[in-house]
Amino acid sequence: MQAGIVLFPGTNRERDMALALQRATGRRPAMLWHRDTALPAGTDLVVLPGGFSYGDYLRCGAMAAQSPIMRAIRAFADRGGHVLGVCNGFQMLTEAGLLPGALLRNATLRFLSMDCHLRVERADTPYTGRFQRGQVFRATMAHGDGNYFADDATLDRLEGEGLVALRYATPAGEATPEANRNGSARNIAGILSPNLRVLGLMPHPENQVDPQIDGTDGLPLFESLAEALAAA
Amino acid sequence: MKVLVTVMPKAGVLDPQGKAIGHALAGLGFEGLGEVRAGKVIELELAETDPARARAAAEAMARKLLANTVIESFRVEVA
Amino acid sequence: MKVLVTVMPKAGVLDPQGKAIGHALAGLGFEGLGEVRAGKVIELELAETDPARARAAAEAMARKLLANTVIESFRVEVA
Amino acid sequence: MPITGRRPQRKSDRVSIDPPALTPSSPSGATSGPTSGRPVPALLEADRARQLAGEFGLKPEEYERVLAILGRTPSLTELGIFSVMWSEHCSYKSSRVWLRELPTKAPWVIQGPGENAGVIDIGDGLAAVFKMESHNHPSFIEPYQGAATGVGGILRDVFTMGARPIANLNALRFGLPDAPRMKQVIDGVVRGIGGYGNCVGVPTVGGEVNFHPRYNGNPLVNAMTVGIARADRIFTAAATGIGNPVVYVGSKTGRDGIHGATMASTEFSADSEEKRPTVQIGDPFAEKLLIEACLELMATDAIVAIQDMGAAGLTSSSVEMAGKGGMGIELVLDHVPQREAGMTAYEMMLSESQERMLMILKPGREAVAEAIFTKWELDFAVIGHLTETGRIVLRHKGQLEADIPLAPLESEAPLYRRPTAETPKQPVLEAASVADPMGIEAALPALLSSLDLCSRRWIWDQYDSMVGGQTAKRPGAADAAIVRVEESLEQGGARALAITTDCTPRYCLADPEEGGKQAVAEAWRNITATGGLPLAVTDNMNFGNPEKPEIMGQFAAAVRGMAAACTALDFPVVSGNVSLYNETEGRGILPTPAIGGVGVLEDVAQAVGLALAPGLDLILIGET
Ligand SMILES: Nc1ncnc2c1ncn2[C@@H]1O[C@H](COP(=O)(O)OP(=O)(O)O)[C@@H](O)[C@H]1O
Repeated sequence: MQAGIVLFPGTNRERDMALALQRATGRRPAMLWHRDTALPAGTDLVVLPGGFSYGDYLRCGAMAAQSPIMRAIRAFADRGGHVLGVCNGFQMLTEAGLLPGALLRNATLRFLSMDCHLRVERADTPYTGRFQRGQVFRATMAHGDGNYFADDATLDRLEGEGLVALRYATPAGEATPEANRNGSARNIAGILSPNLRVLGLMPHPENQVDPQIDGTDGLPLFESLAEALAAA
Repeated sequence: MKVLVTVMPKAGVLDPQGKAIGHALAGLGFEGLGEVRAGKVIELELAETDPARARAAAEAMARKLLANTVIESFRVEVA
Repeated sequence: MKVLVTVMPKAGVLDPQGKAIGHALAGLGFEGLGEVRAGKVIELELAETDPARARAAAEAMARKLLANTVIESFRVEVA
Repeated sequence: MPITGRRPQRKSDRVSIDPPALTPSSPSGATSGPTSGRPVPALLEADRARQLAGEFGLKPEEYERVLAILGRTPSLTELGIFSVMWSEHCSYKSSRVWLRELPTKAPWVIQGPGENAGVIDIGDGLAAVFKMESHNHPSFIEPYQGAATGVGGILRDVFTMGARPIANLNALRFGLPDAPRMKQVIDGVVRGIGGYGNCVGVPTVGGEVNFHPRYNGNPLVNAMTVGIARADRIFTAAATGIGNPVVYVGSKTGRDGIHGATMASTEFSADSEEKRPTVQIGDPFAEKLLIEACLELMATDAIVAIQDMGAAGLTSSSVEMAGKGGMGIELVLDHVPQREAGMTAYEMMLSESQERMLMILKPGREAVAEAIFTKWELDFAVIGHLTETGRIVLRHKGQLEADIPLAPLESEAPLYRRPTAETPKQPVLEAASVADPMGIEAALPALLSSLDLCSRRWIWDQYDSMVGGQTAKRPGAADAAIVRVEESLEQGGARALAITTDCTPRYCLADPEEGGKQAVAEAWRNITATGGLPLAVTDNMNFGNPEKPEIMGQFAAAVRGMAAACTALDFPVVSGNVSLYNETEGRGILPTPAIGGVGVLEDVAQAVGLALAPGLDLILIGET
């Protein structure tokens, strides 16, 4: 698998993401620059990592979504490429129109830095193959604007087409309001594109990939990708 | 010339900030308060001197970047 | 009645958000752009029907909560 | 940033103490013209200069020294430079004689006090670079921005030295939540620390909070940053090389915080509301770009010296860099990137705009450096060069604005051994002689729910403690935060730092010497308890008005206690900060010598946390 992590001004979780990908694939991902107009030949995964691109000014991810490289990423996605957007990267994907909806200010109006639990809604995607459907894993969230919003028609379509990848849940797997700290519509933590190759999610599975640091709960997501893309 | 772009959450879109402000104002004892909505305003200084063209430019900026029409609506005023 | 409170960074006070927006708009190819300032607008629905009293109430709210007068200035418009 | 200044930069501290030992070379009072035939800037009128000197915080005898050094009346810009450099904040004039008592050496100390931050060897060819700094007064005036810019300032102190910041901590003291404005202050400070640290992507991994009515009008916001550099790639501030370009990078200069530095050294009073417009606004986005750009440039060999622009930005950075290198410096202020039209030389030299750095480059490396800063969308400007004159010379719009000899600006800086009055010793009570007031069953919940002991989760839930992917023990998980060193991982190791901040102000009030000892010992214990080897500390001395003998007595005793503990524990002080005049309406805060401790673990897997696993034995060590 050949992954590229895109650096925008203000990106700050690129090193976390590189460590996670390296751990899962044994290979160091390439670092790409927001002004690049093309992806390196052979790229099969583009990652939009977390951070505060452009300071999160105006709207999170809005300015990054207009970067030169986003054009190349859109074309890559149209060709069936895999794109993973985490936190600020998820915000960019919605701002760029690659995923529907938007991420509003957390309902608490505060930055939320804490563990959450995610329920895997389907296991037959490139990102979740190593999980079981309904499995719950722990992840860290760290965001001020993670409150997923879409109109009801869009939400119904997402649900109907099985494009909700992850939901905030209790450790026992119940998608309760208490488990949904940022106030996301229908507890949605991550959604997929119709071809299941673009995933956007708010929490940071890349922070749980190392037993010495904070456990390996998030590692299966990256291992799933490595497996899916090795097979591809 | 100066142009103001005001960006508000669309009707039907959750506005947690507006709600919190309303709550806080009521807590401070302000009465007779209905709905409170919180939005953004962006003040642009444009070299353009023709009001119609300045408005058109600001509208293009709003559509392209300043507002996210999934969740927000905007209006432009030429000062 | 509806009252708008617009809160802007005071003149001379650094506006990192406005700066970043200006930068991004220029990067998108918009030309003839001078200074960009970013502020907030709060739309209040008041039970008050007298414009002068509505304005006075909104001004009190702005001073008390809506604006941080250390770094921001505000203006009130009765719609 | 630093509203309380940096460590003394002196090579040797001469003690000349008040009254000044200097004889003015010109009669004071009368306007004196140039004495040496050098061109002179537009001078202030004599009476006006004296009056302004007072308004800028210079004592009459200090102003006499200014006249003696210049041999004439100063220009406005010159007076501004003297008042800033000789403020408590920048000159440490009240604290310096005491701080010398602290032990600062150990075989693992690479850089002790005197630079932007302290540096210790942590093995594997790596160094930890760290410092703590206060932003107390600004955080009371505008809590969010005050705290945020405090974090920004301490980050710059650390990456200035070539280190990538890997952890932030803080030490906070608030008044009682019901005191006027205090909830707003608590909320704003916590948001501000998070807002800045989260955005720059440096995890906030620990800290401490106390509440006491003596902080009602003067909360304390002390921020600490720890960074990692290669031990053989530490950057310092001493400027060398006649003719070398002086380069300004970062954000533009505005009229932010004009005279904030001198303001911080003046006791707070009811009119502090009026001083509000001096508040600076932080731009963590610009700081993040600055970190990346500086580290990228530091990986080349273009830089001779570098210093961040803190309080009194351009003044203190240019004066200190040239002074440390024994050079002269000449700046053309027209080249300074400016945010606002019509700024004067005085305003530019005293501006506290944030996210700016000053560098000396090797000749011919301007283009390399400019390309990096342009890539990161930051301002870059050559604003002057080094000279052999030993003077700072400023020009603006074709006019000479200042011409000051640097050596006396430093060597004649005021230094006070202020009178001290010791805190009377409290009687030692026999534990058995104190009756149990409520019984253990009632006492336990009362203690656990008290402000000083209850959970701090509300605070740390707003701080990103995981960004970087190296935080092995986050807030609440261990007695000290544990952060693995990524550079060690890259070398196949798993070295980690144990980091903590500690102080118990009520102990320091009762007995400042024992309180000083205790703060150091607690930091040492917290590191030890995680399995770390304690290596060195930074400190932040927060005290009241030093002109009061009982306050100066607290200060001297706390230093004595800290020195004793640091010596006994082989735990040297490598950096620190002093914040005095923490009073409101004449009433001082509790003496608060906050300690930031750093230790090392050879393997992060050894780290011990607080969580107890079933089946383990509990063992109590030490006398109860
Ligand atoms: N201001 C703060 N910011 C971040 N973490 C904090 C802060 N205050 C306290 N903490 C964290 O809360 C936990 C408990 O704090 P404290 O009661 O001071 O611990 P201790 O007494 O063990 O040093 C520690 O992990 C500490 O790092």
